[in-house]
Amino acid sequence: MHKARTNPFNTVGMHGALILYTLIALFPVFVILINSFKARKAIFREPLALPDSDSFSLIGYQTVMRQGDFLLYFQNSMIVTVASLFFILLFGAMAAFALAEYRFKGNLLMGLYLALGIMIPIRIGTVAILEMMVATGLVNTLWALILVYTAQGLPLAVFILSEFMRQVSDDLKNAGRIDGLSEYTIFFRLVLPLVRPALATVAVFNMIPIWNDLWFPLILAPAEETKTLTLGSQVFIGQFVTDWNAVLSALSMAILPVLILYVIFSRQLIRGITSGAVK
Amino acid sequence: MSVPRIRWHIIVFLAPATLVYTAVMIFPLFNTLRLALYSEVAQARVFVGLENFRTLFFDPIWSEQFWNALGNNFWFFLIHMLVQNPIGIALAAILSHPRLRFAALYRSAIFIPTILSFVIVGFAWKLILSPIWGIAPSMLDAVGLKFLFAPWLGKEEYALTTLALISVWQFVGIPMMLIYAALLSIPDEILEAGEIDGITGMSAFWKVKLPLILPSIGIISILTFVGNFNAFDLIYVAQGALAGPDFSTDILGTFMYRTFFGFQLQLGNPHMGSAIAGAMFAIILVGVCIYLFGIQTRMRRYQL
Amino acid sequence: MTALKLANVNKSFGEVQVLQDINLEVEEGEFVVFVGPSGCGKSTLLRVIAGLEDATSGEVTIDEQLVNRTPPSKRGIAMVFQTYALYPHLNVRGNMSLALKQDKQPKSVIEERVATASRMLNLEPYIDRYPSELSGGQRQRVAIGRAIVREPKLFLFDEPLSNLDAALRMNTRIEIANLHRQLGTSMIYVTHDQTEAMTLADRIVVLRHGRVEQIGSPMELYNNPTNQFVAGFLGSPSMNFFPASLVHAGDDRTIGVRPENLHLADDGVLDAEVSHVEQLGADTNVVAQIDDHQITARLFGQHFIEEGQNLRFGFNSENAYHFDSDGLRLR
Amino acid sequence: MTRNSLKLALAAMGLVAAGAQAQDVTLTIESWRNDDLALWQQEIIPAFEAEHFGIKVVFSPSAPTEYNAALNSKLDAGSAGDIITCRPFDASLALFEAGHLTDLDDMEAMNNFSDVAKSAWQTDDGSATFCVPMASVIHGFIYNADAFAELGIEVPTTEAEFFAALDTIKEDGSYIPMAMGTNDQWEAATMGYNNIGPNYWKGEEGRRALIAGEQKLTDDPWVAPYETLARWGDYLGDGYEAQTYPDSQNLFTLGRAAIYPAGSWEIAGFNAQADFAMGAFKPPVRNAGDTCYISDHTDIGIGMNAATVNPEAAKTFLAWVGSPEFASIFGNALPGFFPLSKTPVELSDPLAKEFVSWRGECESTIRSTYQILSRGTPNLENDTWGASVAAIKGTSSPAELGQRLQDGLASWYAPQQ
Repeated sequence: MHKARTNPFNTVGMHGALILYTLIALFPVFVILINSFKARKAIFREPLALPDSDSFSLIGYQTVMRQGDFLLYFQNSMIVTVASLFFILLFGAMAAFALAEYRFKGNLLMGLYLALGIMIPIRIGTVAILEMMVATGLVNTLWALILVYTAQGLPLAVFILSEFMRQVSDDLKNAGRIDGLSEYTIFFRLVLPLVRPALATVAVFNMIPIWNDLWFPLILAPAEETKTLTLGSQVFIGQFVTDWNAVLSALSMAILPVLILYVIFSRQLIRGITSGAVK
Repeated sequence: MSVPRIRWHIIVFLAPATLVYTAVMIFPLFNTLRLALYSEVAQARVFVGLENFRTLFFDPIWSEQFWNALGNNFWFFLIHMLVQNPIGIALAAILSHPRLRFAALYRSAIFIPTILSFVIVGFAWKLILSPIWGIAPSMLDAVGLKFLFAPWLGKEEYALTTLALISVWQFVGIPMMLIYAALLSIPDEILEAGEIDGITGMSAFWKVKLPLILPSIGIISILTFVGNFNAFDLIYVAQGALAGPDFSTDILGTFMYRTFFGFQLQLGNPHMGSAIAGAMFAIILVGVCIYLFGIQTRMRRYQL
Repeated sequence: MTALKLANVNKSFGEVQVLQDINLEVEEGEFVVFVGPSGCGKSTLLRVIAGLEDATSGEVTIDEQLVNRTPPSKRGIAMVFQTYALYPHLNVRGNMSLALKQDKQPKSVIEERVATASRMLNLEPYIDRYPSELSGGQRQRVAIGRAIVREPKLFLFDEPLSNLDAALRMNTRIEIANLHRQLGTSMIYVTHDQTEAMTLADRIVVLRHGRVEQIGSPMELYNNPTNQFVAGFLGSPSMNFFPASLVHAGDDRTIGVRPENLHLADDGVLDAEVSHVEQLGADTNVVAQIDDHQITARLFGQHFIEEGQNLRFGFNSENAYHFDSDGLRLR
Repeated sequence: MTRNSLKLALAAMGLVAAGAQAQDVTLTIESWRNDDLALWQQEIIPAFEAEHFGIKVVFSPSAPTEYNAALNSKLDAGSAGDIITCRPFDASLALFEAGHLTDLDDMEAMNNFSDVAKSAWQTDDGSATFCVPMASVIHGFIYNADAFAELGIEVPTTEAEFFAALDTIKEDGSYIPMAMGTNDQWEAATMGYNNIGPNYWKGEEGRRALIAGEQKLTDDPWVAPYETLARWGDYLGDGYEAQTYPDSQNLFTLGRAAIYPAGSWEIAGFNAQADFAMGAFKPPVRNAGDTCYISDHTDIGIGMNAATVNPEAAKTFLAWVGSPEFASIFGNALPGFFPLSKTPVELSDPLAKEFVSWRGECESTIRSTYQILSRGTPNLENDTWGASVAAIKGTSSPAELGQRLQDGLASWYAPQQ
């Protein structure tokens, strides 16, 4: 019965196209990873060869580990990313719920206001942000970064989440109201669990720029104790000397954690993105 | 007549997001954009109205750079629209095939570039395309196409297109995921109805699926637009703030950064920088409005 | 004792006026059905009663208490939703007991009420299942059970049967009727299905464009509609309307005759060409054309009539209703 | 997670607070020299702290490309470090004029430096000096000595010899004659135009004449270097248009190129990475017997954040940076960065010695665009980058380039109008 509908030629064609694109997608990552394990000469002699007993070298990783406290940098990045995501999701979902659920004066205006931030690069507000952080004593604390990333992530989060919140059954929320649940309980107990996939989508979209950002760590929290991993690895892309072993190793080390975070969220992401289908 | 009561919970729900967003984003942004109306004369800030914008648009020194950057920006956007989105749609169409095996695997692999940082992307592609390191030339050589190779990132005529394609490579996962979701949300009954009417394979895609996912394509287009006109990092990482060769890869983002913060011996000029940022904001706002009021409202949405 | 009183209730969303000047009293133990085409405001009215929407103006009184400012959970009502709205993360027991827990009822009371309700609704075997593990009919019964345990003064049903298939719909309809008899509580039931309205209601409220068209017992409305809309809305197949000029030249009124009141008569005033015949076994529905007017006749028993045949129909004048050009009944 | 970061935040604030109250004063240095991080941490700071109890120093560099933007933002907001590493000329002058840097004229250590050395960090009228000069860099060419020996090439001293050597290398084919790319643009200007240019415009004489408006960028001394640069394109590696700065460094240190147009700052890195013998030659003169000119560019200074809460400690540190002791540590730890102190420093690195020896043979000057001329819009330095690239690629003729630069400069610089 399936035979009548699937053309074997098509199947081969589809897999062919996908495999081709997958190769294109992964190739550069592959190049970086294999070369991070090679000695300097081998990187240049045979960039595409896998490291063998001759060319294998951990010198890059050793340099990186020696140069800074990468475990601390990693911890800082982790704290900043996870805390920012937490606040983006919590605050964003709350605001999205208010916009999606309640009819009130200025609802539309509020929605537009919250979306404005998507249109201007936050970088140009740097000086004002920095002044504020200095005034509040938050400079060189991870809080400064968490606040900025939270603000930066909110517009898209509100935008996406309110779309999803509208899909949550009105009857369910009303049933809760009639059963005496407060608006807060309805939000936290009924609605949030149902939009979990959407939360994952927002998390993935926001996680990447936060983890990878170089600018705000540099400006707001450049102290050794608060350095993030991306800022830490920037040390190796220097002005006059470029230690490629170290650069490649640092980049490889920076890829892994995002990859892991992505894997954690990705099941939910797919469900989130596709849940429009089930309603 | 009942006086409407204050619904405190709405305020509670909105307050945290609004406060953080207003304090850390809107306030600093507008505080900066305000600078566009001032100029610095002898260490003092002087209100000059729209003078900076006049300079930006009409003084040849500035306007040449501005129009160049704007033109490049449109080309950058066009490539994304013509390459990124069709590829994303095509991949999604294949992935959404109901009996495809390993779909999850492909999907994750293709999404991986999207999660990489610009530093990694810029670095990796510069290595691969480098005529010195020789990955791209030797790979072309292997298939007998060596003559096609050129130092793409270094040639005025190719550099911007090359960078746009790298950016496409990085972000193709986003349209793919969104379209994939839209395709999955088309009920099977509709496709089966088509099948019975003899609409299968490619024609099913063109005649049934595509019209139904048009709203998603619209959203992707506007996200691409906003993203592209705010783009900065990839070009900065790959070509530096001067967006070489000879400003051929200069887009509004790099132009703004260079002007606002200064570069090398060029001192930062927050006033002109803010003027450029203001112009960028206006362009994006106009684009978004055209979409919202011109296209989105006219686009037919089908109840699925 | 009145269970519910609505006085001059108005509701508008921005410019759009959804409910206009609604007045209604529901007696203790009465079963009232709101009926009307979609968009007539019947669901909104129910939600105003429940407190899910605030009335723009007017008074809502439940059990002699003015409840305009009372949150839904304190109004002494329970509601059954069209989509059941079961909490997906709670099992059947949890769904039924949540409201009581929220109300800080003692454990023993909660257990007893849940047990009674589940016995009543034959839900005992499923008490530990989650909504996703239940069939549509079972979910509907859980939704009703969730309403029962609260022992409300007023039950509200929002099109509770429209997601069920035909057979189940009839069964559940009977169950609801039984439930009403057992509990003796006032119920308000919203539907667009006139059969449900006729079979369940003590009184029917017909709504159109946010206004009450007529209130009365099913038979009152059936026999004595105040206007053409109500006359056409109740009864199936619905009432035939044709210009009186077909009967008396120069008469500009509209005549309405129910299908069962049309009979075959050689001297009948209506000369029509049969376009379609429905054999139902006990009855035969004949659809026929008079010029561009279509009429339906319901004939008792089995008749063998061919399409294309010309027939003459007659009716007794006491069975004819007359309406003016605004649709108002002329007596 | 949140609690953790709260703790960290408190700890970080605690550190700041402790710095302000406790007897130990902590000085933070802002710098773009992140390559030197290890050097500061392991040699310079310990040497200072050993002599000065109660002052702790933290070297906190950022990436060179972001340094100006990051520093300016931090200074404006008041969160910058106590000690500021100074770019030469206008970038630092702007900071001084905005009140971010302290006038250091009254510091005794300033007497250890010549007027030329100080000129990079002075107001135009020389009335205030705001950074202690740290180092200069010298331009020239580094070559692969093994390759030269193998091909039998003599070290060139004139342009004719220089191009003859390049031709020999090219004919042989086993080495890329010269390692330079135009992708990053600045090498073409810094290691190209400003490397060979002083021989054309006679160093300081031409540079000052340009500032005074007596010469124009369309004059032969300023256009001719572009004509020479235009000949370089033939000797650069395949696809040099996309070759980046690190690419060039790697090409040379891996032994694939014979000549590297250089600045002395490369020495430390090249010593570590190349496994062949290297030599250096100064920019070849146009005709044998001509006076030679070199670019001995004042590159790094160090100054004090006017807003520092520890001015005394900061001045103590700056005085130490101005001392011969520091010059000796710094010069030897970073061969290729030549201390500007009047007291000569004994250098041990042979390449560095070679570079510094040219000071005795040739007239020194600094890069032509750095003083005053890059103050306006369009920026002459940035334009020179583009022009040098265009010259090498041959996309514009030298005369056109000169005209374009002159027009740009004249548009805002009164003496040239």
